[in-house]
Amino acid sequence: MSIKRALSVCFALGVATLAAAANVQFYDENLPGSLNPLYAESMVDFRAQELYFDRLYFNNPLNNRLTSKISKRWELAGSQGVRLFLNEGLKWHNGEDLTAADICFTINAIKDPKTTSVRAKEFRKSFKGCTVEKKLVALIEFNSVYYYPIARLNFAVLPKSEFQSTSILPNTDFSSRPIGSGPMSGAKGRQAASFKAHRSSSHHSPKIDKMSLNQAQDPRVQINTLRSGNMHGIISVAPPFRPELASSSEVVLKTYDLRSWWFIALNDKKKPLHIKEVRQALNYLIDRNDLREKSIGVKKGDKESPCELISGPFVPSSPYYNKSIPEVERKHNAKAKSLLNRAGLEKKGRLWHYNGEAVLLNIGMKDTLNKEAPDLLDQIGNQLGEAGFDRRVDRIDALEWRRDIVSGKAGSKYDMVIGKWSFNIDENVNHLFETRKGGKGTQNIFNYSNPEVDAILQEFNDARTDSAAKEAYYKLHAKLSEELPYLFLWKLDTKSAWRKEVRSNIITPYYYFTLIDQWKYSKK
Amino acid sequence: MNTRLSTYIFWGMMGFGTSCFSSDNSTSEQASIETPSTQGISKDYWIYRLVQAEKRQPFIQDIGWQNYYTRDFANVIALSKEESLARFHLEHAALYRQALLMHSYATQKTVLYKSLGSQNKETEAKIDPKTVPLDSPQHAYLIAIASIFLEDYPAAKTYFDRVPTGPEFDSHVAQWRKWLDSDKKSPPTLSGFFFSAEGSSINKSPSWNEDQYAFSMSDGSTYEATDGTSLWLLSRWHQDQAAKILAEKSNSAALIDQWLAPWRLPFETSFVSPTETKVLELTDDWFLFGFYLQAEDMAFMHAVSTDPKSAISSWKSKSTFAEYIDLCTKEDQLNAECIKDNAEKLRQIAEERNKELLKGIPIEQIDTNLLYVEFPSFVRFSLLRAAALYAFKTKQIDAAGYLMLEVREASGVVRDPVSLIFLTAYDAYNANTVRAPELLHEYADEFSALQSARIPLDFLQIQLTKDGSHIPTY
Amino acid sequence: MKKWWIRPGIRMFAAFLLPILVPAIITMFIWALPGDPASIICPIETCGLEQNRILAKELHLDEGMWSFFSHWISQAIQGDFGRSNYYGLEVLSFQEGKVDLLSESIPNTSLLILFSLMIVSIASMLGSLNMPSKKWDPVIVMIGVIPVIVLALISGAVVEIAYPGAEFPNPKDWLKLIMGAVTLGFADAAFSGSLIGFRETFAREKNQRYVGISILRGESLFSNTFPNVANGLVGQYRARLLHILSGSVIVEVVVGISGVGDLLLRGTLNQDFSVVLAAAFIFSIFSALLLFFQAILECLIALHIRKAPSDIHMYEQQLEAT
Amino acid sequence: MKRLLFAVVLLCFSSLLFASLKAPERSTPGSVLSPYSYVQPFHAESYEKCMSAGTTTTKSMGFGNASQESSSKMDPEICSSMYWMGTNRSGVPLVEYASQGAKIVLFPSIFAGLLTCLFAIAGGLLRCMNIPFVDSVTQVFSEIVGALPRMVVIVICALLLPRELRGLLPLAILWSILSAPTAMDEAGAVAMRLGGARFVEALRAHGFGAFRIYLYHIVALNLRPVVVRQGAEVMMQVVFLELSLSYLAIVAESGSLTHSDDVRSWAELLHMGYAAVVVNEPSMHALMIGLSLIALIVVMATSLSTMARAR
Repeated sequence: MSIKRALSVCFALGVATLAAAANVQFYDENLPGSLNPLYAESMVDFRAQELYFDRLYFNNPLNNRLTSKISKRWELAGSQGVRLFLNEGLKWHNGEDLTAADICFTINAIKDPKTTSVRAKEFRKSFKGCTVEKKLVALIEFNSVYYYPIARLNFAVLPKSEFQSTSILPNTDFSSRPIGSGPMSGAKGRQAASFKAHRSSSHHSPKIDKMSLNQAQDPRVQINTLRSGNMHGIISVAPPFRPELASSSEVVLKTYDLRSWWFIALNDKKKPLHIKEVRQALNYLIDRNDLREKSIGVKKGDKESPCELISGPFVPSSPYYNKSIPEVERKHNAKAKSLLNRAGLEKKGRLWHYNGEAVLLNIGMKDTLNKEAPDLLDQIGNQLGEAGFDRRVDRIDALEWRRDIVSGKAGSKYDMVIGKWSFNIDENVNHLFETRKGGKGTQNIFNYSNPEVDAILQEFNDARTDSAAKEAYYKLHAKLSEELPYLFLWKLDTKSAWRKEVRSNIITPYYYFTLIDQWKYSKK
Repeated sequence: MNTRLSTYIFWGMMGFGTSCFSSDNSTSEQASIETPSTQGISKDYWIYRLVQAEKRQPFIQDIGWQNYYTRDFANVIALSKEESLARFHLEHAALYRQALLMHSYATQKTVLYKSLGSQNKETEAKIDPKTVPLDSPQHAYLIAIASIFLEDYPAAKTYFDRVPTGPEFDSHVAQWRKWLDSDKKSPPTLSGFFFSAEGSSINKSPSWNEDQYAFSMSDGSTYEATDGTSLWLLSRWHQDQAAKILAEKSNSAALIDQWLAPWRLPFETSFVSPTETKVLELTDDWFLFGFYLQAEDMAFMHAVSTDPKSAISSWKSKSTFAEYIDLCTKEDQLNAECIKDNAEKLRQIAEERNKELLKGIPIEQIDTNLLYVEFPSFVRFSLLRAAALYAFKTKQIDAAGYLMLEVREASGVVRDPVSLIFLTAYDAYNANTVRAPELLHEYADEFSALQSARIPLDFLQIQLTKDGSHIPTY
Repeated sequence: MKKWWIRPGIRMFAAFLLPILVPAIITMFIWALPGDPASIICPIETCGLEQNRILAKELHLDEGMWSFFSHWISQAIQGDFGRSNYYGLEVLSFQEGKVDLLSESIPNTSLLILFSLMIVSIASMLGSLNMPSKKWDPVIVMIGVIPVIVLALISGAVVEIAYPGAEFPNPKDWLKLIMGAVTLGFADAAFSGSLIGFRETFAREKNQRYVGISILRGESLFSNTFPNVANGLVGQYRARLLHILSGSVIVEVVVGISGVGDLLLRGTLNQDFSVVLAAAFIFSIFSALLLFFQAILECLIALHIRKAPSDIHMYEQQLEAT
Repeated sequence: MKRLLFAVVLLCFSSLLFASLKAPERSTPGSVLSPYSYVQPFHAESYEKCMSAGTTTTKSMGFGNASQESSSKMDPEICSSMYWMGTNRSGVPLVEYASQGAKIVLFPSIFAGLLTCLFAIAGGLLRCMNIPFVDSVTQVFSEIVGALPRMVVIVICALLLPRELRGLLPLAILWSILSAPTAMDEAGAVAMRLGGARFVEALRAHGFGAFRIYLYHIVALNLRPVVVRQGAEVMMQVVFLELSLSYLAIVAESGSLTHSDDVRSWAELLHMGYAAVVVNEPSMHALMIGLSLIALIVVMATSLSTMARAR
């Protein structure tokens, strides 16, 4: 605490708002977990990293052209190689030059087996190697022929100077105070992540000086601080509050294209959930219409409703969505009852019993979902309660989700986990349902394993033609809606809200801040 | 006792807090945007005319319009009559043309994906129809059809040569060849193509044939495909219905041409000879909840689609759209941001004006949502749409895209399907499958043909992502 | 009769024991947790077995609780608390320009404590000067009974209204500190307690026989009473401080001051052990120092009293009273 | 005087007991579309509406967008509880918060209180027995335990405790242990003022039995005020502790530490009230209820201790 700060108190009272105006502040659902691109896990991470780092190539959201801030042109080098020619005068946030060496370092880091990132594993497949030909010329070689070679180069470039070796680990300083080449420099603090315009390089000229990412609070507080002009944006506005914002004159709602669907993962290791009939019965015992009306505020048959029920692991507009599988909209008590009886459960009093003891379900929900769908956890709990299942409900915070749920260690703790997955245009769901082994099924929550499903997923991987891929996932959809490792709930659109002072703010699908250079802040 | 005390303290604190610390949060007042100098333009917008309840009444009574308002487009055709029915038919015609445009672009991109991809994007793609590799010979037919609609006749011919002979194609190929070999001064006369108008009437759209081609691929999978021609025929059918209704009107030809002009397909330029652009005498059936504020704007958009270069200079003193687009154009570059601001400004003016017009009427007798919210926002979105189309016609792709993204945010009755399907066409043109599927899905129930129209787009998305490296995120 | 030095002696002893005991207990807790500590910090799924092992080695998590603890304490004494696994930062580092957690937090917390201490001291001064008159007691007591959480909530509200949003660095932080201090200073009978406590003590002492006598002797009241009550006062004072210290956890989190308390809570929430240990260690040091000073003072006073003419028995009683 | 205080204590206690008995086992979720969001207490209109719910009303305007506004039949009990304390944003009666909160705190706090009383008594008696060794041991214990910042210890334990053990009771016990030194000291001081061992001797001389001396003369007659006051205070503190911890959990967005996630604590009332103050949400009534519940506890505790003192 310096004297300067002490002094600032006196007049800051007056100028506080002016000071705030220079700084564009927005709410995201959480603080980013890791700012190291290789260890991005949540959407928050992706969005924040898009500001700190440059992806070598990215799709311009307007004309979809594969663009790069770093390479000025590329040419094919043989059938499996690409030669990149970088722009001059590129600088990292720390003032060092960005050269071909950094590009190759990043690729080597991705290839280094000691780099324990799941994301790196995915990229690893495609790269053979990288050689620095000149200071600003890099030759990248792939393992196979790609029709869109540069489309594989959508990874964030890392600075060689910041690492001792190519084996990059999580939880280093870098993951909270990254050095990137992106439009904004900054770090993750305890209450917020801060961003400062990075203008010292030729390839970025953001018009906004400062931004800060704050952790979303109670939706009411968010909405009101936004309307009062103390905050400038909310990344994801909960559906119940959208009408209010839509009618406000200072704020505009903007569509954020993100393909996300909600689910309840079932623990098929736990008795009696290991019986298929029981899972199917649960599927019939959830009244989805009621849920989405009470917790999201969407009535059945609303036009342009942000929430649509699903029967499989895809959003309804997806090419993979198998329309022949009907959605279960409401409760079907009779069906459920017969299924449960067939599975050998019997109802004593108001509770269902299996092998003589009452069934107890431990239900967990990702905490941040509660902002989007208030009380959803209790709603589902009560529906199961009425249906005759005793239950315990728990909120799952970001850390636990990252550490126990996604990594498949929740089996001992939970029997049902409510969550949501978000996708880019690539709606590949293999990691969710493949048997977890050898780098496969990295996000298989309850380590679901079913040879038939694995076979179908393999079929998808092997598919050479698009029609074959489509058929494979149609099959998958059908299979999963019968096997039910998940109870599929709905897809839910994401909408952002920004104050009108924030202008020409094009929201890039999925990555969000890609075109931040064009964003402006002006009262006019 | 204690509660009261603590609440006192509480309030004390609050007072303290607010009085000492709260710094006035001056909400950003929109500084006035420079308004155009030319004042000669008539501002006789439909939103002002229809503020009077008695003028609005016939429409409110009309069940067709009610359905249009609640956006049950499927019923609209069935329940409307006379001129409004003609308009709705024309809207359907326009919509299916956009769907077809999307279909053609998507087919082109997905069939030629592998060949386009390896090319350097900075330079224009060079494809040789003779040699370009195709997943299956049947693809040649699909791409041929697409090429026709995109007015690449030579390519179409070459592709037709590669189509294997077989029952499902022969008659279709023959019909198209016939037209290709003709002078193309008249629209193709086609039959079949999974389209039959039988059982349809002026109030009943023809039933759409969901399943079309299904040819088996080398790896045993079946490739379902749809024929763009069916969409063309459907669109034509709607156009003909409109023509039938308007038959006895003197200016029907001009009207239909003006209405469809912005939405025409590239290949129509071969046989459509545009009528000369003039301001038409029209009833409110043609404006209510529509694209244009007044007849001048309609004429201007017609001019834009026939001759974008001179359109502005000749119309900026008559049409509001032209006026504002001119205002926001500096050396032939449209400033999308400026359009956006002016559109908002225009909306505010309209809202004020409507309140002005209804002064003195007790508020509970006013449908405030309709007159103060929806009507004014039509002004905003009309301008945005017009500017977007203008930008597209003048090859300012990014500006067009930016404005279309604004248009997409429209909701309620303002959210018109035609321009949204136009957006999907725009995206397909850019081989972009992020937004389009969602939009197509949104209207698939209302316009069943869209369900099949999107098939090539689906394949395009699979192509783009098949060997992707993406992991689901939470 | 007990020896006068036993009590201070025991205090000293406790003072030295405390900073070792607290981390020790926490370490036991950590080992009691399900799943081995190493894979809580870096799960094998994401870190990979190899990394997990390396990490375990680095942090001495592999050779069991005792080796970990001994290693930790030896490092801690040199001011090295390891690195936070959640923030990815050094907990404390003395390098120039290197950002760490504690060097930001400790000043905030100490300022918070200091300010609130002022309030308490004012209260005790008033008390010892026998002000304000008894008729104000109900009000004072009423203020006293407000639990810290309620006041903290109000302070939080005041700050939020004054400067919504978060911007660093900004005047908000100072306002936060002040409001936080006010909260700690008044909540949970900090103010009222010390005021009334001091007043009572002095009042009781005044009525002692020896005071009357000495006043007759023409000595001043204060010089006579003070040495005897001093112990009691010191005891009370320390109790208050401790209370403030423990309250600071709540206040820092609710008002949003990035201090040690806040660090502690978030650290525990994220199972960020190095942070938890460090924060707890700091707290225990704090309170150990207090104990230590009290002991010293007691000794001084005792020695002083042995010179001064007074009733030993009386003094004994005073001791018990604390 | 004494009677009055007793009556007050009894009243407070019984009301808490009643509330916690009536408390629904699980929180009833509301609906974001609920027509009863933020019903103010004693709001007759919405009470009427609630009682007459189940009827449908149709309003039509403009382009025939006839909107059907129907609400399902409401249970009169819910309606009345709405009437008494109002509702939260999604139409859940606040009575539920109050009663469930009471249920959470009642038993643990009382238990902790009693435990502290025992500690105090022990402290007092030990002094009277005058065993130097025990004395110094207890002192070491009390010095160390007394020197721990309570909140720090509580927070750490609360969060490191495995999920299935989490709850208010263990924390309450811990808290009473932490506050034992003070209790013991005070009781000890009182015993000392009596004269400690000498006092016991004197009574012996009168030929009283040990039982009578310790339990009646010392504890019942002399230690009572201190013991009861300590007990009452700790009881109150435990309630506040629950409030604080739940509030911290809400602020830090973690699962609750003192109760399962499907019951609601009083802290949530305060948090709702916070929104009312900061972003003028119409939920001031929640704050008022929260504060008055706190007041209830305070009144109960204070009157309990004064009752014990009054002679």
